[in-house]
Amino acid sequence: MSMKTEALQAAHGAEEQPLHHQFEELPQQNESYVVGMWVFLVTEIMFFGGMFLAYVLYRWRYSEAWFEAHTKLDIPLGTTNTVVLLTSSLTMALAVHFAQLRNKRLQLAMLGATIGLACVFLVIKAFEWSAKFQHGLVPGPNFTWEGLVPAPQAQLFYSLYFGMTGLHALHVIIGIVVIGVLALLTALDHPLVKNDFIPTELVGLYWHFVDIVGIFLFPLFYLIPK
Amino acid sequence: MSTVAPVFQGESPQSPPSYLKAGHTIKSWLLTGDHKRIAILYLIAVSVFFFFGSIAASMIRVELVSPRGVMLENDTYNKVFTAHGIIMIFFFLIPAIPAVLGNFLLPIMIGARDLAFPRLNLLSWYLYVAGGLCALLAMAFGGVDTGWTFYTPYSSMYSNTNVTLTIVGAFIAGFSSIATGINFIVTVHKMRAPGMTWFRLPLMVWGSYATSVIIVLGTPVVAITLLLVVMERVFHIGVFSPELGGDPVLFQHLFWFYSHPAVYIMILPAMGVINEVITCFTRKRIFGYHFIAFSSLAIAGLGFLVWGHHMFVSSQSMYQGMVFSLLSYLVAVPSAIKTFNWTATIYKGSVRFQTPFLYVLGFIGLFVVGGLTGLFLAAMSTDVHLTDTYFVVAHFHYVMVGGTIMGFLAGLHFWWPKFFGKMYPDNWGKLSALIIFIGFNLTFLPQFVLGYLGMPRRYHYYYFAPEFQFWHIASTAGASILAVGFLIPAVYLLWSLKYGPDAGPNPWGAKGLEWTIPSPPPTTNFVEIPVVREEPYAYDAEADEREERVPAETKR
Amino acid sequence: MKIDHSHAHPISMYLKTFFALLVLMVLTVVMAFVHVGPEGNSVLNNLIAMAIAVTKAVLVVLFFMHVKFSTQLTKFWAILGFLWFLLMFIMFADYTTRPREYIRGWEPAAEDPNAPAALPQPPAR
Amino acid sequence: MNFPLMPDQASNFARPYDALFFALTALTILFTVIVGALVLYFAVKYRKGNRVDRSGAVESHLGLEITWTVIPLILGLVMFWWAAKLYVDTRQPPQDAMEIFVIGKQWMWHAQHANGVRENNELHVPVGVPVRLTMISQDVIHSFFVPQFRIKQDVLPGRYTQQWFIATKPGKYNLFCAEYCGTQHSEMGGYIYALPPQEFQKWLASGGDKKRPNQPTMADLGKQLYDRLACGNCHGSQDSPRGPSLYGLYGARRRMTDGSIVEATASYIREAIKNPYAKINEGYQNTMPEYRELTEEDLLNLIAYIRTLGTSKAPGPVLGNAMPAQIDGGNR
Repeated sequence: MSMKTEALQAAHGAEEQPLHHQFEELPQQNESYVVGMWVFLVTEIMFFGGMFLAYVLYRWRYSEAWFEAHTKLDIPLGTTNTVVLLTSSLTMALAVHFAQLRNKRLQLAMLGATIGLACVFLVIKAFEWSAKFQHGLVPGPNFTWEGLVPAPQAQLFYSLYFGMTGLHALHVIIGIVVIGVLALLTALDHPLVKNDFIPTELVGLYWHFVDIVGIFLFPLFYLIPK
Repeated sequence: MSTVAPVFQGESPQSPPSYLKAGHTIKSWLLTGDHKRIAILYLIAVSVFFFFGSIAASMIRVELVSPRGVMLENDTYNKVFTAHGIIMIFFFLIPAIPAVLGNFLLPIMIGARDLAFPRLNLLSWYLYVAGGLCALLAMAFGGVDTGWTFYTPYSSMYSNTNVTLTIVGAFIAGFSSIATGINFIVTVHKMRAPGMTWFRLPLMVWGSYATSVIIVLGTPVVAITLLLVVMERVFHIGVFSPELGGDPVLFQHLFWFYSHPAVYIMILPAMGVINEVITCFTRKRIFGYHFIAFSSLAIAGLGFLVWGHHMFVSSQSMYQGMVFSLLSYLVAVPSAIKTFNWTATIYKGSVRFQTPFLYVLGFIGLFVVGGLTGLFLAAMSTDVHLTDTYFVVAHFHYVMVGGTIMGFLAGLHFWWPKFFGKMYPDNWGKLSALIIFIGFNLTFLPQFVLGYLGMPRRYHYYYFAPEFQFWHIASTAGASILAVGFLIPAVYLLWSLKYGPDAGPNPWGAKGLEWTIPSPPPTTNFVEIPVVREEPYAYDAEADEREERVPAETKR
Repeated sequence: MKIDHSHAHPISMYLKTFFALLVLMVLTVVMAFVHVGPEGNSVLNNLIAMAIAVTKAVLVVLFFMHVKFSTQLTKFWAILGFLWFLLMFIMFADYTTRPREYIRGWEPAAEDPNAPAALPQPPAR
Repeated sequence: MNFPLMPDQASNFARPYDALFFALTALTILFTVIVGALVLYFAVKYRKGNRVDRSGAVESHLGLEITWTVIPLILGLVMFWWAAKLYVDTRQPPQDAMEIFVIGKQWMWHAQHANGVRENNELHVPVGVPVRLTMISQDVIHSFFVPQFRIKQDVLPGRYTQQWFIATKPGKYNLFCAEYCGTQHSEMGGYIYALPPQEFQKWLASGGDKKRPNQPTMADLGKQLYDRLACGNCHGSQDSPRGPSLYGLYGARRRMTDGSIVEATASYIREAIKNPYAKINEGYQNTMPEYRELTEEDLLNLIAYIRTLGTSKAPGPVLGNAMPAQIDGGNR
């Protein structure tokens, strides 16, 4: 515990992972960051949780309307998008893997692939959304609904659809920015990330969380059984 | 807690400079990662917000002297009480103790050099200021009139005021407290000094930890709820308005899922402060350490299961109401445990009547009343009559002002010499504690009667029932005494910064790691990380008395 | 823990996880079109869809997010959020019991033999 | 200026309520005095320098901890039980209660008696007779609060809530809106007049304060509206291909297209008029237009009229106070 930063670095040379001033040793530092990220993800779960709760309530109340409304969603596009997201999760996990191995070239390649897949996800999402705009399925004064079920209930479905997938897409956009910054810093050998795989691991945790949200959104919106 | 670390007696030449002297530029403050400097930044910010909130409170009290109002219009009055609620709750009570006292002391108390994430800590302050500015801007340019509860559909479909901007402010401030919460949780888990086991932690750390858990689990829910209100307001897509197919009561469920635990966010840290102060000024070990520690966690957990007692007349189902009422009675038990343990702590102590201890006495008295009147509101049928009346107003002011603010002032007076190395005049401190206690009771006791008589809250006029006037006048008179009581500490504390005598590292003869280092502490807190070998609160009243040693009590 | 290599896991682990996720992905889409359980009742289908989603999430958490190999503390916080979210469902105690609240007497008072005679009778026609 | 200490006890709930209130008050004072006295006594007795026996202080005592855990717990449970019992009473109106309809809107209370007498910001009720208020809001959430009756109930948009009471003492009492509802929230109030039954009868027969006797009853107004909107074109005395008959509808159980059984309560009928697609009777198409422009007052009148068209023979327990769409969808 009393080992000082300098002593540690001297013992292991410049290759050693940097120790930040508030910590005493590396395992403590690494676990602190990981636990901190997980606590943040707990807040994210509760954040999405409020919306999931509203979703469950209204789906239970208006189950028929929910089924009718969901038939207007594009299942192939939704499936494709979820697979894209899963794949990006894999590339992100591999980016962390190569960060741990200090293979900067492959790490950057995997981060790039993740960003690329995330962009593909957003493009597909944009296609889906614009179709909804064209069909007047955007909640609000211009919402048009021709169907057996009441318009307000269908509108509620689309409110939650846009709210939840929108919030998810926002997280994807934030993820792209964060991964981009991480890749840039890695490429520049910035001291914040040099010889330290923890930043990549933390960004990875965030990205996998976004993936998990996607995993739940997909069956809840696209695959509603009769 | 004594340690093997060297105990400094004042600033010796070889000890590093204090955190206050580690840089004098504004930049060195605004870009600092030092938890102590951030705590001071927070202290300044929350004081400003407390000032604004108090102005609003005074306007409310003046207005209610007459059944037909004195000076404000309907709308203005509504905006003023909304401003009072939002500023005091989101920008004073929630951050006051954790972000000021907790930020400064938590790392030192557990023997760490800083919080786990200093940059996140600084970010949280900027988020807080940004959120506060949004809310202030909204209030300055047009105001907001929904009440701090933002009930739908009024807030989402009917109010014509700056609801959106205010909500954005509260939303940002929410992330500020989340950042603080994450920081505290990780710090307590990972940064404790060797030998600092969980059951050697000062109870204030337990309180802050429990608070952080509530913040992390609850705040995101209110954030998303307020976001949904904004969506409904701005895009007319929503889930709460009956016109759009939603259920307005869902908002109340989601809102109180956070906002009831938020009450414990405000009170738990204050209870933590009380433990530290009461042991020092009675020279006693805390009575029932484990019970106090676990009651904090019990409050944090159970606090999430009782939100429905805010909704007994909201048309939620009778059965759900019963469950919530029962659980609300359960959550009263941990608070009772704490109170009785504090009482037992004083028994056979060596009591010193100094300013912080007077605030503690005030805290216990007011908190007991506040807590017990909570039973009226947890009981389903009495709540029917009392909810949304001045009884509720009086109840939560007893808990929030009588609890949190008394705790905050007790802590501020206790650690002020540690913060700045200067002592304030103790007699002025005692006087202000007395004035605040008297003024507070005069202000809020009449409001219990008013509530029982049926005076609804958030009422501008009461000419329908002019018989309420006597109690309103009494309350306003008390409020003016209370205002004086709050002004006195502001004056002498600021005075002491320049003219106060040096306090030395341990003016109270207190135990705990923060008293083993110089006042004000150096930037890295400890020259070497201490090793803790003793139980917490290793006071010995008997020995203290026997030696008749006057503890390093500064004479001024 | 001195050297970063000790953190690394074989790439095959990630690939296997990914493959399992894809299989579950296909399964959930297929199951959405196969009706299970009694006619007019979609409870089983919903349960299956959610069970698959939870399995996928657990796989991601355990392997992609390394929780399987992490400390107790990390595991605790990883689990807490998902559990606490379930607490919110207490509010369904309200929604499910609202219709159960028994309210006597929606019949017109005219048909009620107990109605006080002195009271105005709602118009009977 | 006077110093009132408690509101009048003017309803059947007031006395049992006050008994509980004073029990809690006594408990509060008792514990405050115990804790306060102990704290002050200890603090003064063991003040620094006072030569008293300080030996044998312990830092924990399981027996004490259990004592002060269990005693508050038991007291709390007793209070919970007492309060819950009382609360259940306030939520269950007796069968023979007289009905009055209340509409809250920014910023006034509007009351309708069954015989058509209407009042604004005032409500006349007979003494000694159970009265049930069926309440709804036209805009935001309000709350119907009569301190002297010890009753309060939120009034929501889109959904009926109810409150009942028996006034026990003739007099004039306060009516407040207790849920913040906007600019003139504090002026959204008025008075409740409790009159002896005969006087009330006379008041009602003479057409209320406006002295307009023999004005159309709620059901009359409902009939006028029914005719004006030509509801009878589809909903005649017999089921037609376009719509089911409304005769005998009130309180009947009907099967919907989705297979659920729905009980035709006021809430259901209101929903069926405003938003007919929400539930469709089995065997019918959703050809009915949405009558969204109808005010809550219109809706109450229509419901009052439909009630006069007869009720089913065996109404059975009616489920109420649920959310509009699934109200009475009951048996999920």
